[in-house]
Amino acid sequence: MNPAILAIVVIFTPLVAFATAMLFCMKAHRIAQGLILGGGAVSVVGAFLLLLGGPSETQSIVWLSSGSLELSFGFMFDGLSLSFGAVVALITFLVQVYSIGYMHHDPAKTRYFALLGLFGWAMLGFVYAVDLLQALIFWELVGLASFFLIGFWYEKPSASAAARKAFLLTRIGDTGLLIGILLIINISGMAHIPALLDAETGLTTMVSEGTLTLLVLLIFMGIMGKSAQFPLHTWLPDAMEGPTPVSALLHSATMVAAGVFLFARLHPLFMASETAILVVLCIAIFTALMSATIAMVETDLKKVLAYSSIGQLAFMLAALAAGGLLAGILHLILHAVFKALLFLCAGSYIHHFETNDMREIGRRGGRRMRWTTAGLVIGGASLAGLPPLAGFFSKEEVLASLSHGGYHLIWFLALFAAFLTAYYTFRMVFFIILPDRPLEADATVHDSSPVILGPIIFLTIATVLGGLILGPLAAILLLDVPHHSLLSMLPAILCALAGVFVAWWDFGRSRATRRGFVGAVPVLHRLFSRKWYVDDVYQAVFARFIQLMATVLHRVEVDLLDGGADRLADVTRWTGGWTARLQSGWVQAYIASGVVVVALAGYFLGSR
Amino acid sequence: MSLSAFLLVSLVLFSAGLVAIMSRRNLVTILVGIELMLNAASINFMAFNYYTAVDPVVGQIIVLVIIGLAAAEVAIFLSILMVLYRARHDVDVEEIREIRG
Amino acid sequence: MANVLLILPELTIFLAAILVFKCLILGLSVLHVWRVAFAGSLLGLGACLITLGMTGEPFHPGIYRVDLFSQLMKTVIAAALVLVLVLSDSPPVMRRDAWRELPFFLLLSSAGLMMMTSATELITLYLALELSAFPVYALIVLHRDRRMGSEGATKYMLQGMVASAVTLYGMSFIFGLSGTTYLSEIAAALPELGSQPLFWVGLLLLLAGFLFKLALFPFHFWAPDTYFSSPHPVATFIATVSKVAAIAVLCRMVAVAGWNEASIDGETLRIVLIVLAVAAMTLGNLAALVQKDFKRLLGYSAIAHAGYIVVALQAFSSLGHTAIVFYTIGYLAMTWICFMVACEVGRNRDTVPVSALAGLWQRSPMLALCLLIGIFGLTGLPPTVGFIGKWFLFSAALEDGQFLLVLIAALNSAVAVYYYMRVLRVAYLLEPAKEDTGILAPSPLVVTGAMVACLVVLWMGVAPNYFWEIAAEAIVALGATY
Amino acid sequence: MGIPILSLILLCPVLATAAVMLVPAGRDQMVRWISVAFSLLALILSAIVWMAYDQTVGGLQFEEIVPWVPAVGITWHMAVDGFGVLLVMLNSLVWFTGVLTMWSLAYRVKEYFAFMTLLVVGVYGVFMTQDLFLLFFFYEIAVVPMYPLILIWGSTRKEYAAMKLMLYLLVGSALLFPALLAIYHVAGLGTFSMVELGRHTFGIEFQKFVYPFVYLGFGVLAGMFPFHGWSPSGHVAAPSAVSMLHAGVLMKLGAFGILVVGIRLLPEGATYWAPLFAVLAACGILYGAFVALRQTDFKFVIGFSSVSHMGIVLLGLNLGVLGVASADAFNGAVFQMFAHGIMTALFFSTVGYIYDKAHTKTISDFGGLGSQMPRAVTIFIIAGLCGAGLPGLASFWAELLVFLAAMKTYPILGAAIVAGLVLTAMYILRVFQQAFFGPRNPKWDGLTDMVGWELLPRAILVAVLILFGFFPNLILGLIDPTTQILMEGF
Repeated sequence: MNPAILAIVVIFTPLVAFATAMLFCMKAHRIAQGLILGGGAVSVVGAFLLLLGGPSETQSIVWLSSGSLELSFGFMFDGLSLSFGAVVALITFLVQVYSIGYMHHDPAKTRYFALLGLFGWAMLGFVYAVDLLQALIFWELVGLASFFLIGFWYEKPSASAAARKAFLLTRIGDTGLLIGILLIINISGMAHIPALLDAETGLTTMVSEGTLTLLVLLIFMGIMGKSAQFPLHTWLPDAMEGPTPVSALLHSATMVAAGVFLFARLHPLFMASETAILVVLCIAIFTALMSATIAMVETDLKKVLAYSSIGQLAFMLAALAAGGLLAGILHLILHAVFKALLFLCAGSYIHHFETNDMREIGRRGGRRMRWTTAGLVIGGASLAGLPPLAGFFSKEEVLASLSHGGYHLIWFLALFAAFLTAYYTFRMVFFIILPDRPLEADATVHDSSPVILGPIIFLTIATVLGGLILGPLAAILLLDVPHHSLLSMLPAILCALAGVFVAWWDFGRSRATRRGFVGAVPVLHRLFSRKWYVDDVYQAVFARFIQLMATVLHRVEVDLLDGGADRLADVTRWTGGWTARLQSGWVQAYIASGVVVVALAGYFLGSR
Repeated sequence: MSLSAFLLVSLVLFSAGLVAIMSRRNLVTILVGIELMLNAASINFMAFNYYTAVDPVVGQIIVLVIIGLAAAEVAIFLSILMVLYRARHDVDVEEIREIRG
Repeated sequence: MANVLLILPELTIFLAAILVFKCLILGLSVLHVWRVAFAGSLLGLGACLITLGMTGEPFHPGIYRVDLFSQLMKTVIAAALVLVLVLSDSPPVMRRDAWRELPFFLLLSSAGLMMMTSATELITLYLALELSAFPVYALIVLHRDRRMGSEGATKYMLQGMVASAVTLYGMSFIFGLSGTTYLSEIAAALPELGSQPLFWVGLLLLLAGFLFKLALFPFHFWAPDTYFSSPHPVATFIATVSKVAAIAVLCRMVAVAGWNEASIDGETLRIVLIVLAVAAMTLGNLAALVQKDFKRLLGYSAIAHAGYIVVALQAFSSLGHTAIVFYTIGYLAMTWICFMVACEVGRNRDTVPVSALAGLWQRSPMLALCLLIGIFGLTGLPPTVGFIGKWFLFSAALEDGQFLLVLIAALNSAVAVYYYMRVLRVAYLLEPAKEDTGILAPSPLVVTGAMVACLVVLWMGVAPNYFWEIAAEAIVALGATY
Repeated sequence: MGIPILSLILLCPVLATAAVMLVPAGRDQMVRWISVAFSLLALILSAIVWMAYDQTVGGLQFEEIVPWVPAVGITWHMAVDGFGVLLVMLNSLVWFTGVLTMWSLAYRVKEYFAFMTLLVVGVYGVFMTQDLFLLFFFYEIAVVPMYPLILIWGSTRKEYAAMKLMLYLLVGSALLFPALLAIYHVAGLGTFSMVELGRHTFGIEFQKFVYPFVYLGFGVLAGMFPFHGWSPSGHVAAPSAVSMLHAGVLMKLGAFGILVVGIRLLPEGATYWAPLFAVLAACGILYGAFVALRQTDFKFVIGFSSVSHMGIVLLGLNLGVLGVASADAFNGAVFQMFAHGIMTALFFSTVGYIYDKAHTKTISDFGGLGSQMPRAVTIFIIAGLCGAGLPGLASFWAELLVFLAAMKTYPILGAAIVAGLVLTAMYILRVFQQAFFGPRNPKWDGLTDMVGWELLPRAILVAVLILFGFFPNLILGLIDPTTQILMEGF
């Protein structure tokens, strides 16, 4: 089958499902659910068929032409698109299945499922996009779906605020992205990605390195917004206000990965600019450390996972920036799998206990939900980078690419971040499986329904076996599989183990204080629990600045422009009143004025 | 006497009429001022008639017409003044200032 | 006989006036007198139409000229007279004993006005001027409210007399310098006269009387006062019929100078006229902003319109004159509509404050719609003649490159929107006041007249070609005289 | 072309006005049906024109030329180019949906529809005519009915708003008026035909002198900063359908006038002044967005968003003149006229619905309205997202094209404007959050959501937004040939 037709099926089936559900099935929840799931299934099958078909020629048609602008619409079928597309379709479908159970009682189910369909369409459209503008369109639509899904429970003020924040912060990043794309179009006259990337005729041959740095950094702004990198990361933890399956799908596995995906997509451009690489590395590593430190003191289960997502995305970016394309993509894919797993597990707990506080979950017998807990532990171990789970392989690749790139300081910091990751991940695990007081015997804790557990089990298996995809992935990406000696893996393994051990020391053992070692340094603890004051700075500086501008300009509008116009009108009317008073009713004055004017005019006429 | 002398006289007369109109309070006096202005015009016509006109008859006719018109004018104005007086018992121009603004 | 035919319109109206006078003496009832007068005016209109294509000089050559221009203006005057008479069958706010006299005076004055449009000799012109003015003075004083009527009449007449005396004085200089009173001979002597300062002063004084009738600054003071204090039909007459004649005379005067290839340099006079026009527009519009009386407001608006007309007049061009003739016809209809509404609304009121219009949309949707059309016209909004007329008027000035003047005029029109729209606001938005909630039912004749007038306003606004062609031909005829 | 289809379109509202006036008092339902029938007819005719317009040739088509006042060179010259076709369609759409929006009006129905259709006459005329006089004539016709419409059927400070609108717009025409006359007289061709005037080359000094008058005169109606003061208050006060026509179509008249009179006839003057006006337009974009952020009234938010969005149109026009990326700029500007027209129409139609039910437009009075009026809220959100320039909706393309040109011409300015998009998103989201999201407010439990025919006009507009959001080439294919012709003038 022509891959383009298949791609159209993959991408647009969810859209059709979405539109049908929204327009005709608002009351018929089951039908809507079936539609979306059916669409999801079709996408999965199609995406895997595409993947099996292997890379093939890019296909595109001209969609819009106006003057200098020519936008093409089409699909790329390289390893990157194919592999990530399959992952997206798969996880989307799993989450949809999971949602059947999770959203069972929600009255607005149709809207929920329809939005998942919308998301699937947008995300898949983005993944296969061949044109930067096409990518941008779907990128924005992904953001839109995210906005609606975060704010799904719009009656909750915190949810709608979180949705707004997510939209705005990603929008700020997108501004940079849009400017970057517009500049690229203006410079090169095109936005066709393969053409831009071409080594002989592409963008790198057209501009100086300085310009290129500017361009890619502008694009990186968009990536920072979407992939929640410092300083645009603050929306992601708040986005946990959305339903948990949504967090699993959008805010850890797929949507936030779109930024990383874009980076990988434009990898050659980034590689052409030393400065850009350094900037990206610095931001990524700082983000990784910062998010890890915050996760160390966070007690909200989903927020811990959210910060870990931020950190892992930073890892991916760092790897990509250091030149490790394979490492970045591998981590992207495997992280999608195990982070989705973690979130689905978290959702399973939350669905059951109706709280996000992991201490509470542990106390109320979270570990008795055996399948879920098994998934959590395996996912956590993968996140911590313990061998032989998926996360181990990918993180190992990431670290290796850093050290291969010669960024030793960064490598060291990344190692530290990996240590912290292991630490806070197992802090979370120990909170749940080793609560600080004995469980009540009669607690009626049972595990979730099969429809919830199914995806969890599937993903658990995938997490365990994830490392195996390294070879095939490298093959499809046309890259070499690197070989690492055991010695070079040792630091990472030791770091992970150290993290787990310290976590056990602080939280797991029976005499643990459960405060963590950061608790010993109040300054740091406050810094971390206030999330490094980033939100406060935003509030104090940007929000206030914009409010101030708005207020000032509002005053300008009311007092100066409107007021000025009103005053002008008043003055005119006042002059009118004064003029009318000339009409004094005294006829002799009338005649006198006439005589004076005529005399003046006569003088003027006579004396010329 | 030259033409300019006549013109000067008429100008004086005309100005006197205007001054009367603008300064007197009694409407009847003001009417007299208007008559002065008309007469100034008549003098002009006659003077020009005498000194420069091609056909001397024209000026004379004009003056006769003016006299006639002036009479009619006076008649109407006085009758209006009658009404005014009946309504207000006054013909002081500075007092009738109700219509204004 | 041909001569008689040429002066048929004036003659008809004049005879009608005499007939009405006879009826008065016979003591016929109001209705009968009015019927005779109305029939006379209709006959006059017919006579005008008959003579519309004629050209000639019925009297001594050079005194009185009948051409398309004069006959067109006479037709307009006659039509306006008919319309005014429509409102005069039981004239509101006049003294009961004066009802019968109203038609007579109106006819008499109209005859004078008609003569003005044809007169080409100074004394004839002056006679016509006075003939048209005197009856009006007499009419104002017949107001129901003696106090107001006599005050208005006194002041109006006083100013009118001074203006006519000044005109006469100016005429004496023209006569003295040129040795003639015939416009045609003056025109011939213009190159020589143009070099004498006294001629220009004389011309200015001469124009005073007609600018007074037009209510141009600084001869404008009478307009608001007189509109306000006259009985409504009389105010209508002053605002419509007598304006036409004044405009006709001014056109003829300027035509004497010959436009386009002017035989003399009239630059200074133009400057004077421009200054006066700007002053009139600005002053009229500004003062109107604060007016509370509808008729008074229309008075100020008339001052502003005098300014607009002079904007075109000072261009001394055939385009300008055509525009003036065209606009005059429309202006007459628009003004009449507004005054008609004032008459109907003010049937029981001595004055017509704007607030009396409140609730007009309920009391009579027809009148409200008429008012809308009339006010839109005066404001200069399409699709009425006010818009296109102003376009032509100002176009004439711009043809001459007077960008700034046109800008000022246009801005003035924009300011005027304020008070015109306020009138509409009262008529269309407010609920009627308690004392006059009754339905207003104008007589069928008034309705017919209103429909005709509205039709003219809209027709000229949307398809001006026919009227424009006539006006252009009339101006060609006027220009051909000299 | 045998059938004078443009005149037929113009005749629709004329006949509708006349027919409505002749309906006996009290037969309101008949008035509504007459209005909807004629507007539907006009819509169909507009669609035919769109279909029949030969896009491969471009330029003026469907020409009708009848002498009108030959003595001064006024001609009944109707013809449309690609821009005209698009905008005529816009007007038809807004008229049709506007009539449906006002279906439930009960106060002085007859007069309302008469005035409204009169307004539509003016708008059609401006978009179709190729005669400078008729352009101004129709332009004023379009402006005039606004006064009674706002005055009688308006709300919030309606008298003030109506008068302000009238004065602003007529002062604008006062600037325009001498300029148009000067163009006519200076060309000395004795014709008002814009086609012929377009062939005449005006002196450079004259162009420089007269262009600002044209630009400012039309600019006032286009909501040009800083002379936009009439527009937000006018939007707020006007009844829904009038706001729809007003913001949706009427403001486009100004931009269209700048395009066909200013830019087409006075290209050098336009080039000379373009940098200044481009900067002003950019200021307007940001200014409108900032001020919208502080508004407490639904309609004021939309009003200032219109100022902001019309800034994009004006910016596009000025950038087009500057010639660095003319095609994109002009295409973007014209596209934005259409997209913004549909979008604001949708906004006002929906807000009008909410206002009719709740009798308040103050944002903070609501909260959680999404629970009671999901459909209305969804529609509003779609319009809002279109305003925020979201892809998949029509205005994305328009803004993209203008931004592209801006980045090319003035990179810094362009970047600032693109950044301004964040502000747009901020004020839109603020409305969503304050009015639609949040806890269900029991005060509004009694409100009913849109049903059936109430949904129809809004659904049509939404469909249009989405259609052109995904298939922008439908519009660009229509207007691009005209843009190419326009650019030959530079």
